[in-house]
Amino acid sequence: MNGFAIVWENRQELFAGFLNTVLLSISAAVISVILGVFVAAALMSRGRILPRLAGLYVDTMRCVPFLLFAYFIYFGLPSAGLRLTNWSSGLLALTLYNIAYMAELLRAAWKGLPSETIEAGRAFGFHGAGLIRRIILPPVFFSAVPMIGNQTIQIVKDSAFLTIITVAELTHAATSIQTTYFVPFASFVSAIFLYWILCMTIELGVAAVGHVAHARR
Amino acid sequence: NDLDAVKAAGTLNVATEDDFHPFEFVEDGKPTGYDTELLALVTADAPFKVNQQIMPWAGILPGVTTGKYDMAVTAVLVTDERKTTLDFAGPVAESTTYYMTKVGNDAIKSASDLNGKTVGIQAGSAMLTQFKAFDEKLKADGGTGVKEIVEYQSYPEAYQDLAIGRTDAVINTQINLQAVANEKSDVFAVGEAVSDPVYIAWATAKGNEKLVEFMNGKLMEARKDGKMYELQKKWFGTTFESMPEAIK
Amino acid sequence: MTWTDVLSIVQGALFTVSLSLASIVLGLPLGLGVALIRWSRMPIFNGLAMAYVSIVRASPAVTLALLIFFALPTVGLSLDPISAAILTLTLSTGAFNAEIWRGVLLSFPKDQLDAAAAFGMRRGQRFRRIVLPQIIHSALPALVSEMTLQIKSSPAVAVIGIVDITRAAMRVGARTYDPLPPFAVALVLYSFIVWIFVMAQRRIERRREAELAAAA
Amino acid sequence: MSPMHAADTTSAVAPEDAERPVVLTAHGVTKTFGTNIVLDGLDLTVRKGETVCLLGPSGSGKSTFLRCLNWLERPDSGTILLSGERVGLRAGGNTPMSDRELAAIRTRIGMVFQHFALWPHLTVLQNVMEAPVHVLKRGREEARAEAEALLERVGLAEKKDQFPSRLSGGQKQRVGIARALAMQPDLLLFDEPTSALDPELVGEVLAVMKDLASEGRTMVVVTHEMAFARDVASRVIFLDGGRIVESGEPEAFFGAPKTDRARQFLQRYSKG
Amino acid sequence: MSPMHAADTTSAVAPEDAERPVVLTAHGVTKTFGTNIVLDGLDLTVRKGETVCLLGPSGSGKSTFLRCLNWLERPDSGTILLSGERVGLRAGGNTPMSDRELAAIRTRIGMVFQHFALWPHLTVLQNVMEAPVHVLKRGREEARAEAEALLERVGLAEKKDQFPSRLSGGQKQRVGIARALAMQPDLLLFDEPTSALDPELVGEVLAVMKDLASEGRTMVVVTHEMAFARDVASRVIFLDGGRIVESGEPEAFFGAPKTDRARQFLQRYSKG
Ligand SMILES: Nc1ncnc2c1ncn2[C@@H]1O[C@H](COP(=O)(O)OP(=O)(O)OP(=O)(O)O)[C@@H](O)[C@H]1O
Ligand SMILES: Nc1ncnc2c1ncn2[C@@H]1O[C@H](COP(=O)(O)OP(=O)(O)OP(=O)(O)O)[C@@H](O)[C@H]1O
Ligand SMILES: [Mg+2]
Ligand SMILES: [Mg+2]
Ligand SMILES: O=S(=O)([O-])[O-]
Repeated sequence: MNGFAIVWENRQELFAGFLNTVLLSISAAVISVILGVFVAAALMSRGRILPRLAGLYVDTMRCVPFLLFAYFIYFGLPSAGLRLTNWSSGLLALTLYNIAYMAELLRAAWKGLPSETIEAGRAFGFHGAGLIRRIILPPVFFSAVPMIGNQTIQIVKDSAFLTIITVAELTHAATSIQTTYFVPFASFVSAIFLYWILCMTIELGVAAVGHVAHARR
Repeated sequence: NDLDAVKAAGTLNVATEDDFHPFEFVEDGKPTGYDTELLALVTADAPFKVNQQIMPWAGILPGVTTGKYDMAVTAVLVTDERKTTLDFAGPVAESTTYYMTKVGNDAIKSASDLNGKTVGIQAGSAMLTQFKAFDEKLKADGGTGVKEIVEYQSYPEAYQDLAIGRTDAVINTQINLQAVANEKSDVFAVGEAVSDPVYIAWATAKGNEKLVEFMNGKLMEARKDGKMYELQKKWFGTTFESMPEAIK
Repeated sequence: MTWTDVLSIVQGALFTVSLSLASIVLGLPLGLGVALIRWSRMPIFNGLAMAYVSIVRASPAVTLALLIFFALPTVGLSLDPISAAILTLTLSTGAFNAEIWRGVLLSFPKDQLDAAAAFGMRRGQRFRRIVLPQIIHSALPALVSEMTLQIKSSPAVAVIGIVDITRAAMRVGARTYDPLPPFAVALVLYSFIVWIFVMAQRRIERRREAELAAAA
Repeated sequence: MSPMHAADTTSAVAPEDAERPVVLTAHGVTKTFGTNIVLDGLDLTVRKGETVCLLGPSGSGKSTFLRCLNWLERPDSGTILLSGERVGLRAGGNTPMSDRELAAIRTRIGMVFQHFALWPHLTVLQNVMEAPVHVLKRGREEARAEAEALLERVGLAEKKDQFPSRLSGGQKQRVGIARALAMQPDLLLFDEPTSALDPELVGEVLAVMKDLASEGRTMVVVTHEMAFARDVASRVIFLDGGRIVESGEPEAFFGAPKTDRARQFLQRYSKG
Repeated sequence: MSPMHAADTTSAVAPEDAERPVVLTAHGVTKTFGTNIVLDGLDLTVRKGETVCLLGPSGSGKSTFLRCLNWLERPDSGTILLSGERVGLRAGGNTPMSDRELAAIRTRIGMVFQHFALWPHLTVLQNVMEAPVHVLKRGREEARAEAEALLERVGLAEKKDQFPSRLSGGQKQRVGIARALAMQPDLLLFDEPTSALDPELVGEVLAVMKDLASEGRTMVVVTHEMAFARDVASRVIFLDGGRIVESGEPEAFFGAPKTDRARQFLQRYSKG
């Protein structure tokens, strides 16, 4: 039988995997951007200890390979008494790992913000969290959106590694179909196609936000 | 002409998995295990050299179906689905699918106790297909069926999860499970069969009749002079002497 | 886990490092070339470059490796595992590099280019003498980030039979039925390799900052 | 009134003005960057309704001084009082104010920036409403009505829903002024509000500023626009090398500068 | 001489000048961005030794026109001739020049930019030597000697090994001028060379430009410096909405502008 026909027969498994990939990567992206803001704020803060601690976290994550990181979250944490399902371990690993990358790129955008914009905020009586939330973050977001999109694509690809901890995402589904029926190419080409659709959607989203941002630059 | 091509090239390209203990695995950087030693045995006086590529299971299938490798010299379980896309040489082992639990798990005393339990199996494997059939049987017998089947890319992770307690049982061939349980007798214990016996054989892409024929001959020789059974004894602790001559 | 096991993982590390280095060295100019094609908007090539970047960025490296190693022979290009692995990693990192180079090219000050054109420099000269010496510095942080990600994604090529760090560790785990210790060793090795790159970046940045401070 | 007043070298105001309440007092303000002494003990008193223009060559410390007044730059020593209250340091001791205290006192000092420093993610109207609503916690509707009135006043009512990037420099700066006025501050600070503008657009901003001066706002203006200083300032202060070299009424300063340095400076501007 | 000369509306030069060779001819230059007609059929003839000043309100097309002269902007129609040779299009037909041909003709037109556009990775001396050595292929030593002489001339000999970031705006622009002179061009183009400078630094750049004018260089200068135009221009051209509205000798233009638009424009500049 034609490989693609077999894949089509098993489309439900493939779509279920795709749905998992979408859910995992989008929630990981959203959560890591939100928490990345806090880490970026810590990186930019004036204290002695806080920025170093945050920097240590960011550089550690940048040095650790995601596959092994996910492995340790899933298999290592239980020995420390914390047991999570495969799905929540996967999400936790993706999130913890990408908070660091998001924080680093938000920091770059933050540093690139004209100091006068922030100063104007201070001069008008903004301070602390209000200053960050109302004056700093919106333009930081607008300028960081392309990089956030880029990193979200990386998250999508990292999510493929979660197959090792049994998360039934897209690569998992494709592998499962290929080894059951011996149709490697049809199943991988189908997977790439679905990945590509997801990445294109992300790129289009970035372009749309970029459009909004353009009016304000 | 497939065999002729191999002879003309002077090399038989085979692919062998690297983490399926005791059938095939890597020790000190060298491939070893039952299939590897059997391959060396049957090709000792062959009219070609053997080029053995060691790689993960996920890479072997594409390699064989595209003809990059002439044969998968690795433990492939023979199933009906696979027979439609692959040809098999004569059987090299017999396998029955079993479950394995943690030592002292009193909740699972027999195969029917798997009702309502969580089990781990390799994704896309023949064992998975067999176990799904077994699950249907459990339900047909009035049980609830298993609670969940967790699919792993490879078995080390499945054993790890069993040890941690995320799953109640792992499903695999008896040979594999026995090897694990021997190695870690304080952790794991092999339970009962959950399938009828099936054969394990080396696979080629469709259209390699002559190569299959050649291998069948060599394998039969190894059975006749008892060398194959010696290897089975060495690696599995048992022998399979009533296997057919060829896979039909 | 024995010392021989540790040694086998270290051997895997040598593979990881050499494959990564090879693809980094090849991927930098590849990405730059693709970015230049897009920058100069060469009619047909621009579309091809866009398709390459879009599709390869979306493909998990494992899948890409399988396609290159097993599908290319059907069109008559048969590669050994090492070449296929280098090609896979190069194509993949090249696509990401192309976006990075394109980003810095787009933000290159237009009036400097105008000045170069007004002084009679031809296209190649403008790029070589004016643009390149400057964008190398602005692209560095993103390029190094990409290098770290690409080193870390190199386990993907194990699927075509390359024994890198991760695969070596898995083999040990498969034999001993105790994967955590070899994985811990692997984690340390990876972190060390990537750390060298991150540190090198920080060093270059600091040196450059000092230079700029001296010149400002 | 502060006891330092007697030492104030810049209080040569006309007699009738001496009655007006003092809005701002700066005393002995010094600031060093590395080894570079940028402000060298500056004193300044500004009374309600005055427009004080700070002039001086590039690098003389004008911006730094202005930024010290609302503590955007922290002086090394010296005191700043806004209507008698300490800015930056807590009353009595030398403990620095907390972020919150500093923010509270800054709401009473409006500032207009050289490069506008509008918030790019907000529309013109939102820029003007932002601080009144989110800092002063005024009601949104009340703040909107006031913001619209102010935009009307600077001639930008019909631009209120545009983003700053769509405006010309002159329009941006008028928004910057409306934004500062919306805080109803006791004192307005301007740092070269027209020097980033195309020559043609300078006029529209200066016109608004003249208007503010004539309605009796208290303003400190750093500027290179000599004609504006001559016409509008109630007092001119000439800085050089971080010190006040000369100060006085504009007629006197421009007509017959007392110091060589000021004369030289004014000459450079007249040729060109 | 080109046959279009007869149609040139801007050739009202003094009789004795009519003898001098024509360096630049622009004829019927039009340029549209989207639906915006930015240049609407401009003609210009510049003779050797002339200093032509282009004036006009913001957005009137001055920069666009200047950039069309060396084909940095490609006009939609019209011809540009440099000493009788076509710029941008091949002689005869309408085929665009190749990169190489364009580069060759551009070496004969020097350009000075509003924001300096120095190459920041090169030192001052290297900035000046870059194009002579790598474009004109002059010998390195010869180019260095000439570059040093030029830097001496603009008063920057002792800054030659600094990077541009270390210089003030006025110094940067003088390097920009030296860089243009190093090509020994037939024609020099200036686009608002002083408008990005602090008021104090404008003088030093204008002084160098006056010098160039008086030694008989051929220059086209876009500027907002009315005093400079009045003193130095041999001819003033006033653009508005992409058309030449008025042109003539500076005394006439500044003394008694003929058109309302020019009068209005000059008025805006004279008030503060
Ligand atoms: N953050 C800083 N770090 C180091 N030096 C600084 C800093 N800010 C200003 N300076 C220096 O302080 C001096 C005064 O600067 P300031 O900006 O106050 O001058 P200014 O009178 O406003 O000049 P201009 O007219 O050019 O704006 C200058 O020598 C400047 O280089
Ligand atoms: N690349 C471009 N794309 C679209 N419109 C442009 C472009 N360059 C210039 N314009 C438009 O062309 C018109 C003329 O611009 P130009 O820069 O030539 O004016 P100018 O006379 O030099 O003004 P200024 O004094 O502000 O420099 C303006 O309306 C401008 O918005
Ligand atoms: Mg200043
Ligand atoms: Mg212009
Ligand atoms: O059957 S395949 O083409 O997918 O190998």
